[in-house]
Amino acid sequence: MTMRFGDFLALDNVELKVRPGSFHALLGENGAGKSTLVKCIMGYYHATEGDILVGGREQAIGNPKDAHALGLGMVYQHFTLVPAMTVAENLVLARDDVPAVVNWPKEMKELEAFLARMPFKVPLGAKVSDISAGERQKCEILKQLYLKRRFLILDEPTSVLTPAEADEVLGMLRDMVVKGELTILMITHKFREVMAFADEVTILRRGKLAGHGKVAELTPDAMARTMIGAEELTVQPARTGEAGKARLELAKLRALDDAGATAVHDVSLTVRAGEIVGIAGVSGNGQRQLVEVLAGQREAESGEIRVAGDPYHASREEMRRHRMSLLPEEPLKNACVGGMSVADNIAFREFDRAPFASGGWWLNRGAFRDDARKKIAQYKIKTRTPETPISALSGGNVQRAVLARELAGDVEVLIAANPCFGLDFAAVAQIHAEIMAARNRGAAVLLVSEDLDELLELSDRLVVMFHGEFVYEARTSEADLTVVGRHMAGH
Amino acid sequence: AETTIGFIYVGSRDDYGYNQAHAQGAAALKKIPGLKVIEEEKVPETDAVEKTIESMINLDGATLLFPTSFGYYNPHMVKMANKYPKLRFEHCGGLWSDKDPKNAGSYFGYIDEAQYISGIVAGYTSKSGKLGFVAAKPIPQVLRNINAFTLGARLANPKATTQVIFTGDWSMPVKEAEATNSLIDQGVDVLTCHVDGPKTMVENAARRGAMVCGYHTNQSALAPKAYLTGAEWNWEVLYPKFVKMIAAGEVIPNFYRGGLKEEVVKVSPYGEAVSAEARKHADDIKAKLAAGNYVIFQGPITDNKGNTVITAGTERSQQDPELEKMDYLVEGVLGATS
Amino acid sequence: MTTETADPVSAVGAVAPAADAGFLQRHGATIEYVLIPGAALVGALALFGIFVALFGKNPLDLYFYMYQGAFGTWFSWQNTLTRAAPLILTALCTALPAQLGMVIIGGEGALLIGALSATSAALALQGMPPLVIQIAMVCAGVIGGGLWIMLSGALRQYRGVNETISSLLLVYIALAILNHLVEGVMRDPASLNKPSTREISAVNMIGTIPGTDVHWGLVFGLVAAVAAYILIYHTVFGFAARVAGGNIRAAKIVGLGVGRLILTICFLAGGAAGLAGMVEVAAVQGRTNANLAAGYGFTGILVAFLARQNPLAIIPVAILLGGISASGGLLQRRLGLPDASVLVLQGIIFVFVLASDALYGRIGFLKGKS
Amino acid sequence: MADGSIGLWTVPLAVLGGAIRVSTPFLFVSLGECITERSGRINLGLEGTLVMGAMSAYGISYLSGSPWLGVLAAGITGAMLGALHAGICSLPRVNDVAVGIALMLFGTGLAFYLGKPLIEPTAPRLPAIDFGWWSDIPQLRAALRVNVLFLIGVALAPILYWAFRTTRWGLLIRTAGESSDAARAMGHSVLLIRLRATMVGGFLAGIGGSFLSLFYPGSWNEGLSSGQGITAVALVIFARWDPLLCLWASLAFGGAAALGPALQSVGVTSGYHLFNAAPYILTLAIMIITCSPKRTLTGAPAELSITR
Ligand SMILES: Nc1ncnc2c1ncn2[C@@H]1O[C@H](COP(=O)(O)OP(=O)(O)OP(=O)(O)O)[C@@H](O)[C@H]1O
Ligand SMILES: Nc1ncnc2c1ncn2[C@@H]1O[C@H](COP(=O)(O)OP(=O)(O)OP(=O)(O)O)[C@@H](O)[C@H]1O
Ligand SMILES: [Mg+2]
Ligand SMILES: [Mg+2]
Repeated sequence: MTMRFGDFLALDNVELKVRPGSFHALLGENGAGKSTLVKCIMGYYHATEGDILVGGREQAIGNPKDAHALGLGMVYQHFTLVPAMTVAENLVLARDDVPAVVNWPKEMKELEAFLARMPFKVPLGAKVSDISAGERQKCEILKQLYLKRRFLILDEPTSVLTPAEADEVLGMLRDMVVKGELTILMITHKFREVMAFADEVTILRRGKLAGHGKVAELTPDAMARTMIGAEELTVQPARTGEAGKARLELAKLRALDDAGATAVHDVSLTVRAGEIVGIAGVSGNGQRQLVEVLAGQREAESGEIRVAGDPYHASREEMRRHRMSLLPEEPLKNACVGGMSVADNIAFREFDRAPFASGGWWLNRGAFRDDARKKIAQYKIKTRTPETPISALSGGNVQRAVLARELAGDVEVLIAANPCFGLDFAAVAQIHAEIMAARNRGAAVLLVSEDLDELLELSDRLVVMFHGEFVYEARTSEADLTVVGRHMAGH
Repeated sequence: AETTIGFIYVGSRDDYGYNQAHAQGAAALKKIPGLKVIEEEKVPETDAVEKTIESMINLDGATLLFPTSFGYYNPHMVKMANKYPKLRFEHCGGLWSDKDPKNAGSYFGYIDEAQYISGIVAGYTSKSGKLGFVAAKPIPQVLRNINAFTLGARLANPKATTQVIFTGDWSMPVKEAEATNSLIDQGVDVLTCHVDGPKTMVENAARRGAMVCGYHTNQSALAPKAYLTGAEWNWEVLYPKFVKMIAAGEVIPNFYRGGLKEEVVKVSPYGEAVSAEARKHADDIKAKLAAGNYVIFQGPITDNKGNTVITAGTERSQQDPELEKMDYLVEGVLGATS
Repeated sequence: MTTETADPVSAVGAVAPAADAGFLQRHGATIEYVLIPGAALVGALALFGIFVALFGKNPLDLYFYMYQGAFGTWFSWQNTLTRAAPLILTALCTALPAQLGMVIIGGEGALLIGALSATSAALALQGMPPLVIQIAMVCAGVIGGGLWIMLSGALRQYRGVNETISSLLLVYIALAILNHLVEGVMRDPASLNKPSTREISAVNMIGTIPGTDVHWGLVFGLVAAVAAYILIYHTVFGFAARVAGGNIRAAKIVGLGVGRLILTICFLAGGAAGLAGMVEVAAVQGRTNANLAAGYGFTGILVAFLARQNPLAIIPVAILLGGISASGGLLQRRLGLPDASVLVLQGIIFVFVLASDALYGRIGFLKGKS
Repeated sequence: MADGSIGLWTVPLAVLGGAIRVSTPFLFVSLGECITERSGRINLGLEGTLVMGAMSAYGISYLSGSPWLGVLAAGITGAMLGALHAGICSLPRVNDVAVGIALMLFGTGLAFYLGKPLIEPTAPRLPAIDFGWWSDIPQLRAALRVNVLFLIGVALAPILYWAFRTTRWGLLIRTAGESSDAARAMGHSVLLIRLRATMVGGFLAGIGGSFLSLFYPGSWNEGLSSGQGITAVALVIFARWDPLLCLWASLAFGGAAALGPALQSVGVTSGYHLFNAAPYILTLAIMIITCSPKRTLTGAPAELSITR
């Protein structure tokens, strides 16, 4: 199969074979072409060249409906649930035979019966926008099972799940595969999952088939090498130095969510210089609102934030004075202007000062370009030119561009939220290294993440957030995983 | 060579109202050989009208211009008349004064005479003695019509009152319809109006069983049963007259006014609901007006706040410039000027 | 730590496009900006020609008269430019907030309030030297119009009220206020059949550009449009505005004062429309009355959208529209087309030009060989 | 009251009557626009559609003698304008707000152009149903003379409310409006859904126009709409995309529009311009009170360009 986007070759003569009744993993670095490949299978894209064989027979798949008819189903990398609709509405709507008038009492009864057979539950009546990311992911998978798909494609299904949740979901799917009810093709960046659940693996690199084989015969190291080729991984520096003075203090901070309900309940916390404090929690427990308050995207209802002892209201002047950096989740949505160039986006923090601005008001275009060239090289941002709109970059490279902007100077306070969401391990290694380096240089780091492994690896201190409150706190070295997990689940 | 005459309308020339009346006048000119009539509609009362005038002059060679909307006069038309002193400008409704250029003139019709006749007919026909008037804005031309209508009605029925509602602008069909309904809800049973297109008022009033007097043009076809009479313009007569005067080398007075006598305005034929008594009285007054020996605004007249506006013994005949500045509503009108 | 050694992939990615790709490719974007709207215009005129042919008129006459009425003579040019002048200013009232992602359609209201303020200033200062009064009128017009649209901005920022609706509602409210004042306390008793304020008196009028019949409003418009362009694309303020307009969350995360940006931009936008109102008073009407509500504010919205909210592109688009309305009169007179035909033509042109947006980046020969 | 006058009662009665008489075009346009916007597109051109509907309804009613044919013609004209809007907007990178403004011009211009010969003639009007037979107050009876279109509009609001929840059609429209990615992943064509939604929206707006020319004020002229279409589009945002709220908003707006004339008729004359602006002031005031910067506009379709 070959796929071109304009003059860019996204897939170059790739071959993929999934045996019936197997659990197949598809690996590759960011932008390797994994999503493109499966989207071609589903008829979402039309391959430039190549054929799809289903059950040995060649099939023309013109659109996702054709694929559905063949029993193919896909859980996309980005959610395809409708946020403003209820879970039940989403499930029914996904069917190919939605009745012209939906008989809700009857449908609800059937859905409940279906759910009773499933190993995990989702609240049928709740709006999708009100449930956690983990529940949404479960919902996506349930949707495919509800539609009775026999061949399931999962694009990074576990990136929003806690390890325990991931094990639960994948374990259940694995059981169905073993029973012969299902065939699965899963895209993931996590070797742990590949080793634990997959039978076979195919690896892509820059649009080409880099290798395939049986998981039992491979090691993570071998797979990683196939994925990235000769590229060097960034080495994470060792943890050095001790925590210093209190840098970032939250006192009885309260914030509302978009619907007007309290999302953050009077939380208090201190982060010291040279310390990483990790905030763990299942998504939807107020972490996002907390980060938004710190980022100035949301107003606090009450309470106080102090940075280095001064009250802080997220003004540009304060951010500058305290050398604050923010790495929000979903950087394209939260920290970039998609239509503006990479160079412009990299200059957001400094554009109103020399050398970007002459006399404090006239923009100096040359300075934008020079600075961007430098940072693009330093942070290995893959972009055609500095003038390319940042929305044309892949997610990982957008993340890198934000990193280049936020970590360019000395950092005293760093707030990061799910900074590695959806990134491949090379990118993850780079970001982890940058965060650790910032800490070692004496920055106070607040790391909010749904990935417990990441928190355990990076943070000095761990706080668990549940229903808008901090319910548990411990030094990471002394934290008991089962206790942490219990608090995350609210017990 | 043929003379080119330019007509400029503020609204659409087939609005079945004010502008259409002028367009009919222009159409009468088109029939006269040797004349070329050019028209432009929906010209706003801004410098757009200056440009339209200049364009007619420069690109079409117009030598006589009829800007027909009041708001064209000052500063726009005055400016153009100063700029093109050799051409003739005839403006409808303006108040030419000695300070204005000599090649400009303003003409208008005393349509209040026709409204007065409408008022007499309305006064006889109304059972409740309550008349209604849907008006656009409280400006002298409109107030004069309201007052004349009311004075006429009070000749027939001294207790008659006229309730007036201002809609705020010249063409607001929904407001006009609402005003009509509100008036009828108040017990009004004969209505007239002064807005650009009377069709809305006429039809809605007739639907609710009220009687109507028309305005601008003859609307009897819209409501044959309910249409009593109406005040109409008669530009078809005036415009050819002007052109003939110019052709004959006569001078058109800069300040030209005329009423029933000069045939600038006319009264619609009476509808079937008009009683013989009403016809007789109305015809009688009409004849006097046409003969030029009747004065509508004859003291003593008090306004509806009780102030005397025309003292006893004072006769304000039609040409009296005081009437062009009217800012009161006479006794018997329910409503206020602001 | 990141390694400084140049990565082969990123090095290739960062390098400028290979070699010289030829004139067409280098200037492709610029050519497109002229070619595509131009083609759309031609297409629209062709369709309109068919439309009038259906009603028995000769399309060739149509094109000739349109050209003659809009650009055929020096007089026609002046006619066109006079009509374009207020449109440039009112278009800025939509184009500036658009940089912040706001859709403001209330320029007409700001124009009215600007006119009212400018008139009030002139009347209050009667007797002062004309220059003082004129400057005061400019300031009052800008401030009045500016505050009016700023109200929409503030409602959006502090109350979350959609600015499109509020600015539209404010047009009707401004008109009611104007009528109320002009027929009430501010009425000149001598204004009789056209209720108006007192005149600002002839000496205080700003007159026309020497050698032409076009009033100074055109120069105000040109200066304002160029200034707006520079402000948006070459200053720190404009950059901040574009960031906030592109993604408000990104603007907040880098600490930009979004509220201040919104209020300032709305003020400038309303100020431009208010200036248009001031010009209407000081160069055309000499007083305030309901004639000022001639729809310039609404036409300005079209100009802004056609110009794709680019302050510089507003200038040619406004001239084009001025030309269409200037030639509309000739079409009525020579071809007997009703005034509505100009509306039809404008509608067709807009539809074509907007639909042609889809062509950007897709014209074969401009993309070179690849 | 022997003289048949009802004094101050005129005001509430006029507001009631106004709510019934004046609200219908607002109701149809806002319900139509509600459907269009729920599918993720905004059609500001409904002002043009309304005027075009009014003109074509009047013309067809006049020519055929049947007002109902006129209503149908208005709907079809509206649907065609809707299809035009949707067709242009389905091209990449085309801005729907701008196309709407262009079609507002185009529709209005075409209606004025074609409607010239229709200003003078009288076309057969839509009949009214007398709901006031039980009363002997003529004013009340007049206020309760209700047109069928109004009743259809009133019924349509809850039907739409129900349809958005329980029909495939409604659910698909909402999906397209909330997440075009999701709709596409389900194998639906978002463009097609929006095309249909915009056509239905145009159809309803056209019918709203037919009410203007065939019932109230009941004749064709160029000032007929004077901004009602665009105001109705604004009402949809005001009503938070909820058909039931659209109904209440339209009724309130219609009632408020009757306030100015009614107050004058009972002698409240000063500041009539301000009273005439009551609907706009009222709408703005309600928005200021009910909006909050802290909450996003609840109910706003996520794909809608204007509220994003
Ligand atoms: N719509 C598109 N237009 C142009 N190029 C595209 C498009 N979609 C994908 N590509 C190109 O194809 C490459 C492969 O993208 P794809 O999304 O398949 O990567 P991936 O392997 O799924 O990465 P990830 O691990 O981040 O999910 C991208 O790097 C990009 O350059
Ligand atoms: N509108 C577009 N124009 C050109 N290229 C695009 C466009 N949209 C996406 N792409 C390409 O698609 C890729 C983005 O795909 P996507 O966001 O799925 O990233 P990805 O492959 O998943 O990578 P990552 O793992 O880094 O997120 C980019 O590399 C970019 O080149
Ligand atoms: Mg992917
Ligand atoms: Mg990705």
